[in-house]
Amino acid sequence: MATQKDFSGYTGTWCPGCGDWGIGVAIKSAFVQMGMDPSSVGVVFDIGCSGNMNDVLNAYAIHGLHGRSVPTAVGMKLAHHKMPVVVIGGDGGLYGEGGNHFLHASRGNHDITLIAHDNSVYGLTTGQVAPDAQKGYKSKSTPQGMIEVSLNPLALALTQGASFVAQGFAGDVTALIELIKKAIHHKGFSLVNVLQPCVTFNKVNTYQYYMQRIYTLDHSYDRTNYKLALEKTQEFNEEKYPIGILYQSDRPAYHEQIAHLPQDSSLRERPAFRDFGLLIDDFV
Amino acid sequence: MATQKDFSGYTGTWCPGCGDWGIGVAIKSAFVQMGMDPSSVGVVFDIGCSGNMNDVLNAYAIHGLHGRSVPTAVGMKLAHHKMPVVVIGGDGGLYGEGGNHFLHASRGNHDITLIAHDNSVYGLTTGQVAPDAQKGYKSKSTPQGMIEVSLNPLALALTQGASFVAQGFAGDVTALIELIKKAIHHKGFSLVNVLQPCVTFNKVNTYQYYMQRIYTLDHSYDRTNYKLALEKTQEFNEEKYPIGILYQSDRPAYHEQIAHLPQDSSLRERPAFRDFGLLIDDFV
Amino acid sequence: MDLFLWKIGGEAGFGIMTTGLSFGKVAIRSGYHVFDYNEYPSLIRGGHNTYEVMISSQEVYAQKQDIDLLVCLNKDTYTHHKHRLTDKSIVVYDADEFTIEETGFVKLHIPFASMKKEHHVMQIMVNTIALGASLALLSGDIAIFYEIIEKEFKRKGEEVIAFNKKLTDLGFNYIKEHYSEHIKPVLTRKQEKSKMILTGNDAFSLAAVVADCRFYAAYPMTPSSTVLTSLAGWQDKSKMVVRHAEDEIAVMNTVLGASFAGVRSATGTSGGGFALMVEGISFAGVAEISVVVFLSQRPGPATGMPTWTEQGDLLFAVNAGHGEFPKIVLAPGDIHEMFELTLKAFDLADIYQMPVIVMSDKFLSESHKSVNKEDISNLFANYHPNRGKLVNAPGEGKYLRYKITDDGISERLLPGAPGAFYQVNSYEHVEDGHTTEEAAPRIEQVDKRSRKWQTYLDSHFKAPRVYGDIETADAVFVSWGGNKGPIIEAQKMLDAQGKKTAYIHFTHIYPMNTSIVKDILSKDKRYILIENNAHGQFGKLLTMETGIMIKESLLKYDGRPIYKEEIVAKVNT
Amino acid sequence: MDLFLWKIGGEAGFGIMTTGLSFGKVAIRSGYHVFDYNEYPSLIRGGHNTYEVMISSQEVYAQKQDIDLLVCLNKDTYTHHKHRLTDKSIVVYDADEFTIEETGFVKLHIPFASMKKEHHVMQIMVNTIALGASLALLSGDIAIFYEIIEKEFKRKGEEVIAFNKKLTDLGFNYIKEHYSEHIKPVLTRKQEKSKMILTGNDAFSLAAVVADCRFYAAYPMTPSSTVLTSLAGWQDKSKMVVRHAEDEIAVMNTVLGASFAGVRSATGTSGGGFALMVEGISFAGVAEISVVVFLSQRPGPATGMPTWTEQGDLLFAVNAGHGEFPKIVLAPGDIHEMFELTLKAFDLADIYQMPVIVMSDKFLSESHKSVNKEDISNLFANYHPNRGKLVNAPGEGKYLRYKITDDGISERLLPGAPGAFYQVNSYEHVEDGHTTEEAAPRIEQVDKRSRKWQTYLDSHFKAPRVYGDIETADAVFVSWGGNKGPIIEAQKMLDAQGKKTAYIHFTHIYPMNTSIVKDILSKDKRYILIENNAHGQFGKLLTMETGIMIKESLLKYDGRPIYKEEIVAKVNT
Ligand SMILES: Cc1ncc(C[n+]2csc(CCOP(=O)(O)OP(=O)(O)O)c2C)c(N)n1
Ligand SMILES: Cc1ncc(C[n+]2csc(CCOP(=O)(O)OP(=O)(O)O)c2C)c(N)n1
Ligand code: SF4
Ligand code: SF4
Ligand SMILES: [Mg+2]
Ligand SMILES: [Mg+2]
Repeated sequence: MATQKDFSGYTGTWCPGCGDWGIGVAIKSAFVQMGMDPSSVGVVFDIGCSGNMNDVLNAYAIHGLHGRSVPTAVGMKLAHHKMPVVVIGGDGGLYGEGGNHFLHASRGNHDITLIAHDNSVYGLTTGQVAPDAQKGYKSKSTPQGMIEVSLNPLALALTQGASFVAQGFAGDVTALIELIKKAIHHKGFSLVNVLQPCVTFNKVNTYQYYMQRIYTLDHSYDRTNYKLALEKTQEFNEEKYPIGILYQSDRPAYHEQIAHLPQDSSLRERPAFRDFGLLIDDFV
Repeated sequence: MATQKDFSGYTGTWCPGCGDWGIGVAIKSAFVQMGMDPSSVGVVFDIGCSGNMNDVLNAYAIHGLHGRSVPTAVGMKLAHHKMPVVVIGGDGGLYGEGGNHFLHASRGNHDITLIAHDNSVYGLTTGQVAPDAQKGYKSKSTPQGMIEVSLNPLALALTQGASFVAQGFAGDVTALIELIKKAIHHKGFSLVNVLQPCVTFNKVNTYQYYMQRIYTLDHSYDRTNYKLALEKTQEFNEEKYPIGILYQSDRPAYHEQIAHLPQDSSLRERPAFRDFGLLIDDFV
Repeated sequence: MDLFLWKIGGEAGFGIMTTGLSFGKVAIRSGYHVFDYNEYPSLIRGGHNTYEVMISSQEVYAQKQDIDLLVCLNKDTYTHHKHRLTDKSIVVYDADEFTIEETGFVKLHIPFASMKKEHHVMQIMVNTIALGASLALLSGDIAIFYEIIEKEFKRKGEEVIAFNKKLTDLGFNYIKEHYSEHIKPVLTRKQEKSKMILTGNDAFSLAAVVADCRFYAAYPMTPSSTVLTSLAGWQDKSKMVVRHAEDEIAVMNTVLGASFAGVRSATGTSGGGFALMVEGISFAGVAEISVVVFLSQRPGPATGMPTWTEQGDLLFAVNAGHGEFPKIVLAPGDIHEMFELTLKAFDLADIYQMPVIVMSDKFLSESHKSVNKEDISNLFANYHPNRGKLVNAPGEGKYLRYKITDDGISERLLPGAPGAFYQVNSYEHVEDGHTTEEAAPRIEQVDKRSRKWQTYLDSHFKAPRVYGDIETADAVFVSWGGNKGPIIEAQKMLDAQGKKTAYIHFTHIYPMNTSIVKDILSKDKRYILIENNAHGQFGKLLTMETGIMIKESLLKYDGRPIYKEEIVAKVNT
Repeated sequence: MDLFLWKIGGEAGFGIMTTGLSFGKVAIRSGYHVFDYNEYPSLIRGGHNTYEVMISSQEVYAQKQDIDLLVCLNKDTYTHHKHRLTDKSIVVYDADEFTIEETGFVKLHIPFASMKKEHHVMQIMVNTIALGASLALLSGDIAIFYEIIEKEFKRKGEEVIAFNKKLTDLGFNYIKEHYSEHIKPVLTRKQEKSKMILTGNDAFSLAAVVADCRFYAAYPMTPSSTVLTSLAGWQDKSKMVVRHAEDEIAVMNTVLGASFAGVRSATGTSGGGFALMVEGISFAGVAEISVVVFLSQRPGPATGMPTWTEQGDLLFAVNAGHGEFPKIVLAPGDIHEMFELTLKAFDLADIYQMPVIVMSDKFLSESHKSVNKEDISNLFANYHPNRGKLVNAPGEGKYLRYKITDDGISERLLPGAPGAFYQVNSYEHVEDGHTTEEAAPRIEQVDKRSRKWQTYLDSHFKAPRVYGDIETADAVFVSWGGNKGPIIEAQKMLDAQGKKTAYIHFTHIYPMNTSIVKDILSKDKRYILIENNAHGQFGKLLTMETGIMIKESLLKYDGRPIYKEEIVAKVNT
């Protein structure tokens, strides 16, 4: 069986104390615990500090365009759905530049797992505001404070059809490992929004800040209850952050609904179509 | 005072019976009833059958790019906020191609009014599916039925911060006029999702279909109640379509929150800044 | 040479397109070659719609100016086209609806309106009456059209079939009864090899299936949309996965993801959608991901004239994407070339691991032409994908996705292969795919990618084909894309006038072997650049690559295709 | 000529940039000219960061190869740069941290680590010690640096100021005490005209404010991001509205909406973001909306090498957008030109109602240069926006937004003007802005738009400036953009070697007056094309426009700027 070491590429280049370190460990641990190895998993990295995990994590991977990791992952999945596909990206890329893809992939319930690094800033471009920051957040690009209200990724995914919506915290790796495992295991679009302190550029949403405001959804919470989940997604208006799976349903994944896709092999593996006469007939 | 005729350009080129005729009349009537004239209103037309209202409706107008009417309108508003700005577009352009803008403009609460022609298809490109069609909808581009679930525009706008969320029906022009007037009158981002039968390409969501499933939100409905509104947005899963204002709040519009924007004139009208010494000082 | 032009026109939204295509099908089934061209507005209703079909016993590549039989379903059809009538022309119209003052051609009244009323049919069915009349006038075999009706309405049942046949008869018999003296032997049934009739888009779509393209994503945009809808419609047979995505950016990146995972993938669009894909093309360039992009042009800029034709995106396509990376641009000139070059495009994308753009335009994308069915079947049967250096398992040593090689091409390992892993990277990278910012590997990788171009020029670039003999030619045409048809037809006309011409037809647009091209353009000849755009973009490209400037040109940019007569006139000035 | 190069290096994320800039400020305040260049990785932490500052009593445009004083805050700084040391070089380092084996230059140990420990300071403050030491070695006036500290830390209070001064003293005094024999009179205070020190991005930002640009929208992208953050930071003073939007597509269309509504508007980005804007550029082209786009290049393709430099987007920019429409591309070569051309860009956008692209690259965008403050103040004071044919009220008759005119430019009415209305249209349109698909108005409007180019060439195009005398030159450089600096400096070196050169410096990149350009490139001379890219894109553009191919070239594409010594070496081969 593969070990953490098998998944480990170069050493990360994140700032000391950055939440990305914890997320990196959680992802690798989840992979190992699920019995995967670098040859058996597909990963699409967005562009950002988060995406720089590309040098750290071994896999069949694409380090693609900023904001476009979701559609890239969708393509990867459809072509070869046997391989689990994980997206690793930031809130700027996934919710800002790539917001439209996030929204529509939720609708499609594509069987991919998003590990969204929610640090409220654009880390890699040195600290401009990200769309899920709090209203009034002051950054280089919003020195007078962000005018928009926060983008609510949990509500967005939920109301648009995602079948697995969860939230984790970079400061609690153990819980995060479990969440990631469940998300990957889930068949369908799974979002793990990870609250991730950016120690360099975000002086508001610190470890301290989250520690005081997160709470874990316990066993009494019914994650199949859509309405309840919808309410949960609204709590961040009061700066409360539920940790765990807010919602899960078992509606079929996109690829499972393509009638002509061989479910037991894959688009790539099926035999070639050569019965061209069937089509030529339309043109005589 | 201006009349309907002042607003009327060429004759529309819509199919006989198309819902766009009714919407066109409603928009013009609303403009007239609000005392506007073609010189006092800004309109951004998206590209689609809906956007082809450009030839029909006189105004200071932009017939822009497919899917980009919302950011275009945002720019128009910020530059000269004295003028009401209305976006006229289809569900393909506003929710598909332009989904990201829709989402983020909701967050910003930009003071623009969207009149979204919800016909579940791409009319102008002859009938491919639009993202708000019902799951399983068969179209030229989805002959086996759309796999995604419907995009829920009302929920999307609501959860992401829009301060005015409404739904109208192209078959009830009188009610639609009132809605549009209120939407334009509202300061902030206002969405009027108009259920619009496309008689040529959509054989499912017909006048008949809607007539049987719409109902009007009456006076007892509390449109300031966010939770209630959120519930209303979910009804379309049961093919129920509330007509009226689902939600309205008075949070300030984007331009009202720009401290250095003169509220009584506009960005365009304020005097030029010439005190360059203030800035040069940073560089010595 | 026998060339007959039939043209029908009416209000948009009333099935003119279907009628035109049915007419073409009758013609090929009767043993003739056809080429057609249609015009319609960017409106669902309210505009004007026309369809013209060239019929010939030889292969025919373009329409002509003179209309031989004009079927007017409304007055506009007559007004818009009367300048194209000659003393041999026949005009069919309903004199109860409008009058034609002019004389000098044959006017045949058919009471469409009263027939419509009498038989309680919708406007769209009048087309069928008109088609029946056309067939009668041209000695067509009504049985052939019956077959087409039967095929088309099979699902709708016997009654519908019978009714359509009846309408056909109505028109057919009206001519036989009233105008038998005007009947011409244009469609007299002949025994010929079976033909197919298809558009450029049809040919691209079919070839994509044959090339074993398994994933196609697109966002509708005229004039590329029918590729999406055809491929979507064939899914249950072809098993291709076809996805109409949320926007063109999603489309492009989804296609790249699928291609990375190992399936041949493609997309199609027009200029505006292509503009949204150029970032992805740059990504494909640096990450070395195979992808075929079908770019069907329409007049720009921006929304432009959506349903008309132009070749205005050439330099944009050639220079598409930020940064420097190799790509290949191909441009078929007719249906047969569309088949060949599409198949080749998929191979090239795999062999060179780069984006390959197949350019078309509305004229080529939506005009039908007949081709020999057996030729196409053979082409298909003999085609087997060449996937280049794609491997199933890693070799010895560490697998290096971007290994430096002499030909610039590295082995590409199918993701999922056990015992290995790698990343493709949009950042500059070292051989194993990891990001680098060092000078030396940067230079190495830029050079490696550039070498792929050289390899392509040595191995797969095809010099322009010359029609006619440059040495003896009075005028030498230089062009590309769908202009091929009108030029070939103009050459025939000029030949008949005793003027020798040659045509240098470019299909492998970019990159080009400059010495070959220089050579062919440096004779002491009257070269004439012909393009369906205002800037003479291909001419500019030729200058950029060779330094040669072609002085004479025929540029057309009103949204209409070039007519062969315009070329003849140009030569004769 | 006196040219001194000071260079500091250390781990990324530890304030090297701020330190370098402070050093430069001391130099200008001491009466010297400076030019600087910095390198940093596309990482927040973990990489290597360097900053080099040229000091001269004459105006200086580029760095040089030989390092005169190298301040090593870590070992990498030494290792990466030792090949650039000469026998006159001084290396400052902490011998307690690492040893330097090599000899042949002056090695000065300063115990940074123990000072850090003793004074309980963070790594970032060591820079201040090193700066103090540098000033001492170069006879700098410590009081000048005190002033800078006071200004910088005003908000943080007296204590912080005092502490920083103390750290400065620490380094300063250590040199005075231990190495007084190595002190050189490089920064001896002189009385000179006041100077400013700024980057290309600073110059663009300032000029945008001066040009009365009132709306700027952007999405962050290195190396253009500091334009966004500077303009955002100045908002409370300048009253500009600055918006960080959700993506570059929103950015572009928002800017166009604002421009339509009547305010001067601009955006800035790098290649990847620009790729997302090209559809909008096409829209601006057909709808005739004024817009200034600042494009600061970095090595591509795709994500490429985000923090390095290249000129790889030229042909992409020139051909950006589908369809055919006029645009103007300008490329400043230094800070002064950035001011001038940015001001001009806003005027041109308004006058010609089209997109104007101002090209930069990381080297120009992020390198500081000193300029004479009075010159700049005068430039600003004398500038008044020329908004072209913008009018407040409609004239007689129906207002026609796209009225056909001789110069191609139509009156542009401010939206909201009473008694009128109009639409701008992304479709082809007739004069009043309504959509058309007819041939005649299409041709008219295409021609009208093209005429704007001709008007520009006649009225505002500026021929390339020639530095030196082509007639007497042994070598003639042809280049554009930020290469100007190294070339000018190389000319000085070559001049000293007795080699006469000339430099043809292009700023008005596209479109170009071909006869002027042809003329200047057709002498019987040794022309050398110099570009910071692999494909020689500007050379290709010149060929495309004139047919002339420049045979010799110096192309660099490793992400680093061109050094003057490389140019000298090229000439001498
Ligand atoms: C099209 C495009 N626009 C902008 C950029 C520049 N860019 C790189 S990373 C980044 C933001 C990163 O923020 P986020 O996605 O939140 O990731 P984080 O660094 O915070 O993990 C941006 C704007 C780019 N690479 N491509
Ligand atoms: C970038 C781009 N992609 C595609 C198109 C083609 N296009 C024009 S209208 C349209 C869809 C129209 O659908 P919708 O927005 O729902 O408007 P409707 O016609 O239904 O009113 C499309 C895809 C385009 N013009 N630009
Ligand atoms: S900048 Fe922030 S997000 Fe990026 S590595 Fe540093 S701490 Fe982490
Ligand atoms: S196609 Fe549909 S939406 Fe378009 S005009 Fe016709 S009925 Fe209306
Ligand atoms: Mg982030
Ligand atoms: Mg629609």
